[in-house]
Amino acid sequence: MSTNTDGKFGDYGGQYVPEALMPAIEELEDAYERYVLENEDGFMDEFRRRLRDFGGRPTPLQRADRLSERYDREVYLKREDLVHGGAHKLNNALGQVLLAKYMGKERIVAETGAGQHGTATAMAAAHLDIPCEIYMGKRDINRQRPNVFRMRINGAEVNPVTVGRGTLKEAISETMRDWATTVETTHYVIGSVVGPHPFPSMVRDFQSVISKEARKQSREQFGGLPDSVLACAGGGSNTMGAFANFVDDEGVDLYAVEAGGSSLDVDEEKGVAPNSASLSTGGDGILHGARTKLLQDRDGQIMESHSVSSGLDYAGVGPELAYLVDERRVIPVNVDDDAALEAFHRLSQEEGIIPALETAHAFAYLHEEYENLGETVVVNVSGRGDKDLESVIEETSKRNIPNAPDMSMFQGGL
Amino acid sequence: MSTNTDGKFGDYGGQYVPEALMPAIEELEDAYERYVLENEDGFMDEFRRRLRDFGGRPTPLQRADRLSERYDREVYLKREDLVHGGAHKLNNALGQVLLAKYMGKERIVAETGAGQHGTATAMAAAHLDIPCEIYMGKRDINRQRPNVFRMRINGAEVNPVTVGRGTLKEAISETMRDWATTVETTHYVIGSVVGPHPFPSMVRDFQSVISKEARKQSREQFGGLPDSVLACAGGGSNTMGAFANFVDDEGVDLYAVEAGGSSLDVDEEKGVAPNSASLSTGGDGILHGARTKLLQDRDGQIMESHSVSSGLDYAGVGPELAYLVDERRVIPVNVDDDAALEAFHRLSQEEGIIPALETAHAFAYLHEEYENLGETVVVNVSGRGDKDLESVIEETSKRNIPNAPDMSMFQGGL
Amino acid sequence: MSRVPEAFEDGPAFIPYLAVGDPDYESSLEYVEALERGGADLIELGLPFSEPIAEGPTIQSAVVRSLEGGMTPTRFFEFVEELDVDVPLVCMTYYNLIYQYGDEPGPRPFVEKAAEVGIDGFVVPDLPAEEAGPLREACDEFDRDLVFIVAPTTRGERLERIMDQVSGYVYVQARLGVTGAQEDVSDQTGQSLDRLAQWDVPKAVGFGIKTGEHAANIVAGGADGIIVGSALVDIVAEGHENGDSAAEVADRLETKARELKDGALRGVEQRVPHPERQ
Amino acid sequence: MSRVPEAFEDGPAFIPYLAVGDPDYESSLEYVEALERGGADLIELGLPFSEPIAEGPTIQSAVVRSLEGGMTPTRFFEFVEELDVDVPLVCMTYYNLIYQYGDEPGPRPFVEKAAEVGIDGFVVPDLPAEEAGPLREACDEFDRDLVFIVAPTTRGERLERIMDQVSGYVYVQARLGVTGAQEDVSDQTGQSLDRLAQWDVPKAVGFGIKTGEHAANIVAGGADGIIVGSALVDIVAEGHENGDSAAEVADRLETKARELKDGALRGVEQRVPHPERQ
Ligand SMILES: Cc1ncc(COP(=O)(O)O)c(C=O)c1O
Ligand SMILES: Cc1ncc(COP(=O)(O)O)c(C=O)c1O
Repeated sequence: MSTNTDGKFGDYGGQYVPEALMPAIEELEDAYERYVLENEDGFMDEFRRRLRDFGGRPTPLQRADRLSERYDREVYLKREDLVHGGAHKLNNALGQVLLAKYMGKERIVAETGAGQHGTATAMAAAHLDIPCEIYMGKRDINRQRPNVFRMRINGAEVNPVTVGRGTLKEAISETMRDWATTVETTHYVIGSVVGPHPFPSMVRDFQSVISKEARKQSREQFGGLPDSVLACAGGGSNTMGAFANFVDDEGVDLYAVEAGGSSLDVDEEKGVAPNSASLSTGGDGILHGARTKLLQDRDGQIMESHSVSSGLDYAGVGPELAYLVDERRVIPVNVDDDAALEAFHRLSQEEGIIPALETAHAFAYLHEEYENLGETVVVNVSGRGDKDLESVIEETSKRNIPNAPDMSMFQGGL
Repeated sequence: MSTNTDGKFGDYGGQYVPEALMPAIEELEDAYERYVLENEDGFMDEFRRRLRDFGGRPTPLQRADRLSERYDREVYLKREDLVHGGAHKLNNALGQVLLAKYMGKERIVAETGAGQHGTATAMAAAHLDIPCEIYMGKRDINRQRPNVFRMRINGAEVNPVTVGRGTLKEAISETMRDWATTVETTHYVIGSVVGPHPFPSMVRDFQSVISKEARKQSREQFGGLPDSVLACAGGGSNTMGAFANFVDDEGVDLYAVEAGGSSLDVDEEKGVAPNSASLSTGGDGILHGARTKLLQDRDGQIMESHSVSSGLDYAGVGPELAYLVDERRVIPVNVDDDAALEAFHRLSQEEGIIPALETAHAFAYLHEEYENLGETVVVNVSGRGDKDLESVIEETSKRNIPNAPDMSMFQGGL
Repeated sequence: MSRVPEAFEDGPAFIPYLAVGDPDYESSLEYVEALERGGADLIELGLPFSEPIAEGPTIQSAVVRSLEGGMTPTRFFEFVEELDVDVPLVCMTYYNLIYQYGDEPGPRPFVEKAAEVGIDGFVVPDLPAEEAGPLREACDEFDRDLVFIVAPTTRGERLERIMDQVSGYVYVQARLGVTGAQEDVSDQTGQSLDRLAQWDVPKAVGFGIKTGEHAANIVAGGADGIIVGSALVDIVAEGHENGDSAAEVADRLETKARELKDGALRGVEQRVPHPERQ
Repeated sequence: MSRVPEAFEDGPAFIPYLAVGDPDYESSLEYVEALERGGADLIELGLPFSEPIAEGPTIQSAVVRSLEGGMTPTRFFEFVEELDVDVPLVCMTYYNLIYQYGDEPGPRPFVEKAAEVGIDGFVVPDLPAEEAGPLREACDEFDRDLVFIVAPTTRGERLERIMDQVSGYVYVQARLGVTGAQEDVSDQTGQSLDRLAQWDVPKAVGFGIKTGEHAANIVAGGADGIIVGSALVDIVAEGHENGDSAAEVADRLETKARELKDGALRGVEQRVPHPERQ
């Protein structure tokens, strides 16, 4: 894993933030270097201990018997859905909230889209006894009420963001505004490998426990390394976490599976991309503090993205991932909403694991391209699908998904 | 752990079932002895491997920092909420579904109350590729729709039981009827340490992994054994699982925390006990295949039980637990609905763990009686509370729970 | 003395079942009496238990109606005392009600009281032979019969253990599953009767018998009696739903009883000699 | 040549901000012209970006209105060409719009075009000094100014790095947070001005100034100019909501501008000699 302390990944990355934030960002850079990279005061030891005892790590690397049979190759699942809270998100949230404590901060803010990062942050903040406020787009609040409720139950404040379309993009902007006002006492727990340096590197480091474990488990369980690793990419934190320790293993192909949404075409007029495939289709630009690949119109206005899974519904992507794609180390691919829903039902029925809709994208790609993925494939199960039940009912009933169970009794919702 | 092969725990236990079931039960006894007790064909090895890779075991024994401080003693949490599916229930479901495969059965039936055992069984059945039907009371179906949906998503059929009040008791009866019709091809995966022998012993053995791990982790983490172990008791499977390996350790006090519901008084006229405290208040009787402690009226009719948590809402309890209570090895206690809700909010806010409402009962007892529990207390976190969000909104808004967050935005449900 | 053997003295016994108190105490008295008029040789009186795990939907609903009407063991015994029939009576119920009755734990007080009001025997679907010791003892003390159910799956040692304890008659379960009327009669019956041939106790076949023709077939196949429950409870349920008078329903029950009894009698004539049975 | 220095030649500069195209292109032209009539010495023209992370709710809403009205960089340049004002103009926008404009990547085409239509300088809130190299170069090439924002938290090395690159004026952020009118003016301003005293570049203070009195206080405290955005955008928003005519709104803007300009002038008289500043 490359540790970049200059915050650049090729031309990507950097620190494109309002001046008011720069001191906080410099303070964070310093803390990142000391605590995370140098384990000062035993920070990383405490982090690892809490990840184990509170978070439930290590997560298994499970052979998926039926998928292995179906695709006639060895399919392994890295079970991040078993992490406390139900997704890989806690790896990062716990790390950052703990770091905030080491830095002497008194308050946590965070943005959330699907609510997974928000719930993870709220859990970590409750666990470590620090007040926490979560910004969430109004529209996402309506799409993900159980997660909103979980945050409230964990004692966090949830602040609705009403500007614009009311999704993740707006929530990030709003959290940056809060942070700009409160930098001295507050740490902003960003939810993915995005934002200004040191966030992309730091979040990657916290998430890289995924591939650290998976690499070791691969050796133990099948005596080698996988031929390919698949992970869905929204901001890219689970992707980077699942890839980081394999980047130097040239024989391991790394696939970042993005949300193809309903189409890869964009509507420039309306400023809408009906997908979230910034690695596959986006261009170089600056958003939320970093230079990276983005969904933007000709002028540079950020487009509204779309995905059936709110957690992938973001117009940007982590700068390191953009770099690794340009370097041809990571292969950007995408699958559409329908394929993701089908894969959701397939994994649920055949393996007894209900994946997050985000995660389902990785399995949809496996389904479409298994022949080209080699003998042994690791798929990162970034989260569980309990949060998605409402969406699945709604989205499945809109479509003709051949392998969906009869859901007429759920028409109209849960 | 005592292994009883005669199916009796003192006068409790036995096999009070229709004759049509007896051959199946004898077949099961035989399979239990061979596969579970003697590890024939490596059954237990495979079971343990799948518990690890699919189920996510071992689960952590986590020191609860803030509860330890609050109660001025060492409080440890056995994190069964991190098991795949969100509760200890999978330990048993996976064991029994695997056993059904070893026995050459072609079909699984199971009952469910809260839906936790049903979802665990549906997951295990999908994982092991065997058709599965779940019986669930109509009323519970309405109370626990997300769990119903999860079962359907995992490919299970869910059969509504409309007889009587439509809760767990009726669902068990109905599942027994199905089994009586289909014994030759079907295994009945019972959801707790109840029913005819060998179920109580077998389910205990599958669940005893909880205390096996906890005992080892106690020695590793604090160099000794806890002074007391607390677990909520419905049918008693998590209780027996958490206690089994401590039963011979005389210095360890074992507390079975039952649902005190709204009151310990019963309404004989209506045949209703507004609680589920069969160990604390019930009498000796025969229900669902075993002699045990029950909530019954003077005549022996089974009472409708009640608890804010559907998973504890059962008029019976495992015969071994009844026996251990009579032997004074296990201390039966109970807490009421209000205390459980308060404890739910407390654990969520202070430890960042949203417990199942069932589990919250154990924490309510800790809150009330911590002074008498010794220096080191282990509480079994039998499950997570995601399934309970609707109930918590409804039940919290009916009451004055001092530590509940403001939930006005959730009035009317999620 | 139990009067159960009388039922099997003159040819095949027709044994109807009703849940006592379904849909109410008074009607239920009329219905049971109608069964006797229709030719019943022995009547099984169901004492409703809240968890009837061996019953199908028909009898479950009867149980619910009866319990909602206030039926209890005490009322059941009053019912039996008040009942004006002359045939032997067997009480069918679940073990917990037997176990809880009276001041001392165990089945003795229930059996004593039952004997006193004129019950001749018991069928207890959730009491297997292994657990039946105390009830068997009480039955012996009060000279009552204890009927056991034998399932199509009951073989070998289990069968012997049951046949060691059974008295009055053996209840041959015609097929797997729970009670409930069926469109046809299972061929598992013949095999079950074959297995029981060596024991000298009347074999009454039940579970699913619905018509006179079923009855004839079963008796022709070698049964000493037929037990019919759900087909009769269906008539009670229908009458209840339609708001028919108790007298009308009683008439229908009597008619149905006669059909079944006649069928049973016809069955005797259709019997073919069977090499393995004497 | 950039005309920015002219704004600071005759006493304190009053620098109003409006989002171009808010609520529509035509009204917006009138509003900017009204500001000049009200006494503006330099005008900051906001080119709306979809993710205005440094703006508070007032300016966010202006951005939304403008974008919904079809504002784009191309339209913005047309606007500036069409605009009939005589004071220096500074374009305030986010870096992505600057970076994407034109055929080649990087800021040069944007700056070239801006220079051509009469923009004298730029403020880019999300472009820190560390990343400003390419834009600084383009500004040098086309003789434009590059204004930087200095926050209350900006100290030491960072401050030096910024002051190395700044030209035209330095935008002194009066308090932490985002743009938006405030009830009072922060005392962080004085400290910030103190820190900047050693650099010979005009210091214009912004963030939260709302009234003539604020303006006077700030100038009295040593500022060379005041920047006012939200208080003016509020007037546009209110007029828009009430359906007032553009002329009415323009009048109000002019009046408000005059109040602020007058305040600034009053502030000069209230200046007390300060030992540390010359
Ligand atoms: C389960 C799950 N997977 C994936 C993602 C995508 O985020 P990232 O790409 O940053 O891992 C999310 C975001 O909410 C998520 O909840
Ligand atoms: C989380 C949880 N805990 C406890 C129970 C109670 O069951 P038992 O006492 O059998 O463990 C249930 C049953 O559904 C449950 O879901």
